[in-house]
Amino acid sequence: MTADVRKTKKIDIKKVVNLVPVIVIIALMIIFSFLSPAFIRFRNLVEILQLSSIYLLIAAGVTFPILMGSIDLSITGIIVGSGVIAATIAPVGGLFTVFLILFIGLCLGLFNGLLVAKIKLPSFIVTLATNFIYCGIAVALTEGYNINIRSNFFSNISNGRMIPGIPNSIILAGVVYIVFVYLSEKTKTGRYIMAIGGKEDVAARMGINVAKYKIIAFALSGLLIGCGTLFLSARLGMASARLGSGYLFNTLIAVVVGGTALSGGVGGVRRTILGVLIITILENGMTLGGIDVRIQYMVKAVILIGSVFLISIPDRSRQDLMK
Amino acid sequence: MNERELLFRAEGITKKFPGVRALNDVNIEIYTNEILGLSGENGAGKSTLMKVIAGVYSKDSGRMLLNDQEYRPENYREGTSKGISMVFQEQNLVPNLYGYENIFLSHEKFFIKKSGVLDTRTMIDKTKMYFEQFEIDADPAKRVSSYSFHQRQLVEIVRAFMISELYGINHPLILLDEPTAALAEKERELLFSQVTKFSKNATFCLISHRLSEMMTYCNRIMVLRDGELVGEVDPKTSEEHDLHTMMVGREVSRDIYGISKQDDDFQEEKVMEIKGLTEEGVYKDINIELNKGMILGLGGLVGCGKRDLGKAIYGITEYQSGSVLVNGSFVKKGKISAMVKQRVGYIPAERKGFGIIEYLPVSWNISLPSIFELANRFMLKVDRKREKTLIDKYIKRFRIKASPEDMCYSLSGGNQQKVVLAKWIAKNLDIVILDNPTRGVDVGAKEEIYSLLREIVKEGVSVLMITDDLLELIGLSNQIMIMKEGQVSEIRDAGKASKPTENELVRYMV
Amino acid sequence: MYKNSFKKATILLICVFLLAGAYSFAGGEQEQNAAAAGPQKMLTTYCTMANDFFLTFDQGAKEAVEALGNEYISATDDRKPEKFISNMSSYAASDVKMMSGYSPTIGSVIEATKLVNREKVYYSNVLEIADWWTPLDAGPYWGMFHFPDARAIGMQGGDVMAEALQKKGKTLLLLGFPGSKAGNDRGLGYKIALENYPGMEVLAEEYGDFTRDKGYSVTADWIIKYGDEIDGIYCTNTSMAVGAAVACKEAGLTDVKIIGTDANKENMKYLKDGSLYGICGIFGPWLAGHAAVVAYDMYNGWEPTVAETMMSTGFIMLTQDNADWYIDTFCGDKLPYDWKKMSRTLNPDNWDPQNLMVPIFPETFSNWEFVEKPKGYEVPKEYSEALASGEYKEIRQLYLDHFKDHTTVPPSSSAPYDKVFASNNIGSETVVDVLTK
Amino acid sequence: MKESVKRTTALMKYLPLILLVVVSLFFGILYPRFFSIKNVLNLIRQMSFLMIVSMGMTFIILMGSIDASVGANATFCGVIGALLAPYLGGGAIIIGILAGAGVGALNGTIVTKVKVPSFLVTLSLMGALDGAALLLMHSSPVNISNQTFLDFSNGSLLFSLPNVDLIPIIMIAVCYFVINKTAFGRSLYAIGGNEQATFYSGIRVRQIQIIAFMISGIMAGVAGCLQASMFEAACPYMGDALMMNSIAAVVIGGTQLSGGVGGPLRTVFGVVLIAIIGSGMNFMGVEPATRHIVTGAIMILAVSVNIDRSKMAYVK
Repeated sequence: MTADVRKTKKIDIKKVVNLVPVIVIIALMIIFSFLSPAFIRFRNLVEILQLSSIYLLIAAGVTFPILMGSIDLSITGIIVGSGVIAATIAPVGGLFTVFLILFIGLCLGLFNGLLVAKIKLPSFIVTLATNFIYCGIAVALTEGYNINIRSNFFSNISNGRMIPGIPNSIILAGVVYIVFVYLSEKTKTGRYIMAIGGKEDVAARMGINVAKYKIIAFALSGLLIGCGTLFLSARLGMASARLGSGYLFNTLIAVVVGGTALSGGVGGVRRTILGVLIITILENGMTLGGIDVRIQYMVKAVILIGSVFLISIPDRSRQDLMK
Repeated sequence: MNERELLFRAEGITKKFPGVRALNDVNIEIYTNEILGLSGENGAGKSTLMKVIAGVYSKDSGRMLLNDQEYRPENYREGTSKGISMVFQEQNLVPNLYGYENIFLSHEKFFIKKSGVLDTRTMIDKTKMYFEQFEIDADPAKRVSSYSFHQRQLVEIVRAFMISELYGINHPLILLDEPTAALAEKERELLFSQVTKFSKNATFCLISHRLSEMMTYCNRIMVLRDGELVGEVDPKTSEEHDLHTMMVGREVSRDIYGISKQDDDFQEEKVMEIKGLTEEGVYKDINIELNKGMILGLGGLVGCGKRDLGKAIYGITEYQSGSVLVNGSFVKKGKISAMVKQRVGYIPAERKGFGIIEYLPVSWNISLPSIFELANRFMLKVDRKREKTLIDKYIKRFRIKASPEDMCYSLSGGNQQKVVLAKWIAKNLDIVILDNPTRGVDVGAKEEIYSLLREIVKEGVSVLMITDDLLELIGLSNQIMIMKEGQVSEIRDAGKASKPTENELVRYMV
Repeated sequence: MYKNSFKKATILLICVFLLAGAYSFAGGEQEQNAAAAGPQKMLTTYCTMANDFFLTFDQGAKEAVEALGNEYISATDDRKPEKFISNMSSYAASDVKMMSGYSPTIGSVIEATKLVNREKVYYSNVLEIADWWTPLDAGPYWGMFHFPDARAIGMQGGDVMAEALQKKGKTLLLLGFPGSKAGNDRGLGYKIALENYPGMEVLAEEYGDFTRDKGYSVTADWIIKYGDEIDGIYCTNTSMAVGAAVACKEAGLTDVKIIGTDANKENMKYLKDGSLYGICGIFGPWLAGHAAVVAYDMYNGWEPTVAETMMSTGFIMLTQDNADWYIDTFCGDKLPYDWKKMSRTLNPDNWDPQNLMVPIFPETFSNWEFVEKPKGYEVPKEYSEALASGEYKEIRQLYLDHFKDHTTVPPSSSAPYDKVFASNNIGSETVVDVLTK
Repeated sequence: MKESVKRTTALMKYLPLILLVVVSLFFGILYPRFFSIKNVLNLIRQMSFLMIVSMGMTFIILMGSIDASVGANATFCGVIGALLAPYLGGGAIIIGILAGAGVGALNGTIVTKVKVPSFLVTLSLMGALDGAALLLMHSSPVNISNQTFLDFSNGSLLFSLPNVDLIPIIMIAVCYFVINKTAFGRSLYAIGGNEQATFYSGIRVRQIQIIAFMISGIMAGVAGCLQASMFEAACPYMGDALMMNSIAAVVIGGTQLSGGVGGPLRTVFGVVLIAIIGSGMNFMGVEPATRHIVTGAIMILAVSVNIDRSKMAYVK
């Protein structure tokens, strides 16, 4: 309570720190444009954004459970499950397929939520387990092969260009993202999820139906992952039981680098976009820069740890301990 | 209070918890505009009664009437919407949400625009208006974690008013469960002046372990013991000691601080010397000398830097300049482990956060600081036999009402505090730094803790006691230091015979 | 406070992107022209470096590109289709005009080949192709698909296994990872071959993910279950085969015959010391290099005929007899190929593919035999026209005639496995072309 | 009242065991050969890496942290061992294990001194270690022919019990001792229960955290070298599966991710359950897809049986 004196200093740091992800992004862009002139080409920037748009939706989805202090490790499972199940039922690629992918994503997320909220199991293990289950279902349906969806309509969802030069997925994903940013910040649902992440017992006592909003958070996660799957499948023109590998860690890291704490209650869907951009720019730039993949891994580790360190500076005091 | 208009009535309330009957056939009446005090020892059922009224718990039997209408709240939310709100002992705010978000939490339905989006602006404006009205100097659009403790408590009271207004109730009943436990003198007064002011439009029901403030501010005090209502006290005609006796059910010593047992001939040997300790803007040039076997009381207003000083001495935080010597040797700053090695212990004010480990057994909590001493040097194997002897000894000595295997969270506040005390004393310390050792502890337990302190001092332990409670400060200390705005404003002896009065000390505080 | 600074940050970020975009419009286009002279960038994509097959694959592509005087770029995708597409798309954006390589799943071939046609990049690929999707479906920029026929490889494996076990025995089948068509088809071929031997039996099949450790653990489980019953294990790649061999050795099963696919430097030691009975060599480095050469030729004006768009390529059988020859020839620091000689544009007359190559007729392509055509799909009619006009036969003969450098054909001392095989389905059914020194 | 509470907790205590027995009986009756001595030894051999790594993971999770780098660390240590094997023989194993300890120390130091959450640190380091391991092995398996190194797994120090069966048993004993009997172990529980309070009690929390991460690193190193020794080569990504599986094993055992509750024997149960089910499904010849589904379902079942809700405020 005697912190009042230091507060003025703190605010300044906080302002700078809020800019850390942006500074990292700009720094990366400058470095990469020197490393490879092609990096800064318009078409490559579009490529980065197109890749980001898929990551963005998935990461935005996962942000909801994380804000609540839970975690969703079933990203891969939901990507694979929603894509494959929908493509098995309706491989034609019409509006029905689109609807189906989203719906199945929602259902899979809902199932996670029910297990977490109703049987009261830790989300970490629930989603780890359902990840196995969803992947298993997908592999069983496809025997591991992929299902090509050869429909121009479907492909246009991602690859078409309503605005010349800019793929639809960027625009559509942007719209969906903004809607969900609004949902998380301006609506009751978003606020309750934050409250549960802050203090679950207080939230419950204040009359919030904690179980319901836990389920909603996981369902939203599922829905958004389903949405990401839609753009992913549309971009590749296929659904596959191997599609989602590698999304888990990248999205979790994007969420954290964006400034959402894994302990819940801090951060927001809005900030996730910065984390996503850092990750995609890093990957794209290093690939174009011709950096050995193996060294890429190491560079990525340093940059990620470094930026999380910088982001968390204002929220820590000397006596803080880390888990 | 002449008209005595009945606001709320409860008849034959009974509530059972597994193994205990928390409330047994309690009848209570609350009149408008009054401040009703509820008192009793920990476990007497005060909080339970409040929670039943607020709708947090459901009663097993009995009935409640609010404004002559049957009142049967399903949950706390329904209680609030009917005009009964509660300010909980463990604060009921979500720290990461903004002030206004907390105030309207779970009642947002009044602010949803057609688009489904919340009308943030109105919510903020409304909150701001109320904050001004209630003289809360806080920004509604900031996280409540940045509010001071006092502000947070007021926010909860404001919430009660605000929600009543939303539901069209112009006279809320606000239940305050130990609102002042963690507040300093000045803030306490501020709070009560506001409560008194608000009581024009509301009715309050108050629980406090500080009997003096109940005597000062309450219109009536009901006393509970073992879940039953044992009587009512009119503060105007009785004195604190009557209340004591009624609560405990036996005659309580008037000398709860054990002044008669105070030993002023403590040894000359200096166990701790603090020289010129300074942290810019927090405390400045502090010099303390602690003799063996003495209790040095450190008082001052909240924010005067006394608690920060305690933390810095113990090594939780660092200081800019100065030095701390324990038993004549210099101790590196910011090193708890070095302090503990010098056999210095620290009892924090926030018991739950820093004192006990809730989900570990009592036994493990007690042996934690000494665990490496109980282990052999090479393999670090804990000597179970020695550990058990130690634990049993201290559970017995400190009269902790729990078995060693009980999880700490299931203990009452007083017993938890005794565990914290026991874990340090079990380590066979030289010095112990206490930060508000009896915060949120009931009278009975307080008395026990004080007598334990007297005991250990007699054994040669030195105590540096930081406290917001003036009476405690005066009653226990051999010597008193008062801090004001980070500097020592007064040092004086408080020998058995020469205890200063409250007013004398307050002068140096402000 | 917090939201404001975030807003500023967002605006800043958008500005940066706009600036970058503006820069690219102003400066970026000039570079395109500047790049036309001098060495060109050529991209080879593959899954991962952490795999014996792709390591030599990389070596082949690199040698070929550098022999052609160009600059070599490689991109890996960790078996993620989206990363594969993204890699190609990024490099297309940076004016790489020639690409070749392996796609991580068969499904991503469609989008990749659409992409190269959209971006006007010359592309040639190997091993994996989407079901019912021919180069002519995608467009002119997808030049050639190289395919060591998986079914035929598996069938050969089955035959060799049957021979090794004197036509009687119980065997196990280790597949790759679920969804690898090449892996699964090799397994299918193996089972088809075993149907000819009534004494042969497949006890169980399992996915081993193409890795040594998974191969090891799956085999270890099998050993618990079947113990001494196991006579042979057929593996759809050699990493798994080595894992299986180690597991067998540990359990004391010394005379289990293990056959793998893809011959790589690191694994030859196991063939030599007898841990493995045989390895089918599919010339990974050659596939990579030749694909790069095709992309180069197309960039320089060569156009493949219809029959050349899909080619079945040669493979060999390696046993202890010809292990030394293979090690000497292929496992040195430099591969034995004359990459420039493969180029149709550099050597219009005396080009030499340096391996057996046979055109594939899509309608009877072994890979698609058991896959239904997607609704409404028809194979482009150019293929049947080419077949009718005899173009297929001509091309087959042309490539046979030009295959003069026989360095890569096993020596006759290693009989009966002294041949290069390539499947051939120009007629109504799959036959195998064989070439000896 | 209290009696019945006690009885239910006692039942809860044995439920995991009952689950294990039921599962074992199921496979045992279906396949009598399942419990032959040879198969049991083989089962232990199968679960040995996972057991060792999970033992190390128990230290970390008890503390409320997590170590996502164990798998990559195992690969990394295996490679170092394999590369040095021709020169140092058995000494290479020690260097490999030391490398693991070094990585653990690095993890711990970044977590405690730079103060970045362990999940993120170890996740990032996982990538870095994978990269480093690939660079060291030039992306291709490093074959091992040194007999001493190979004897690490196949030789037998005690009677005729192969080392690969022996080492995990030793590790269980050591970890049991360290966690349950020593002051260090007690501090782990305390840190998991309430880090601040432990810190205020004068326990050197940061030091203990670093040591715990080092132990986890050492365990990963042992598992990595053992794996390399068994495969006769250090292979790329060979340890990857260990990460998720070890976390799963620890959690299935009933050690809570929030820390402070659980123990090494619970982890043993988790690993054994995973191994028996995996091996049992193998016997049954279950499809890989179905295997995934069954594994997931059993995980949920096991955790719901094992979780001790009385020891946690709420479940996240």
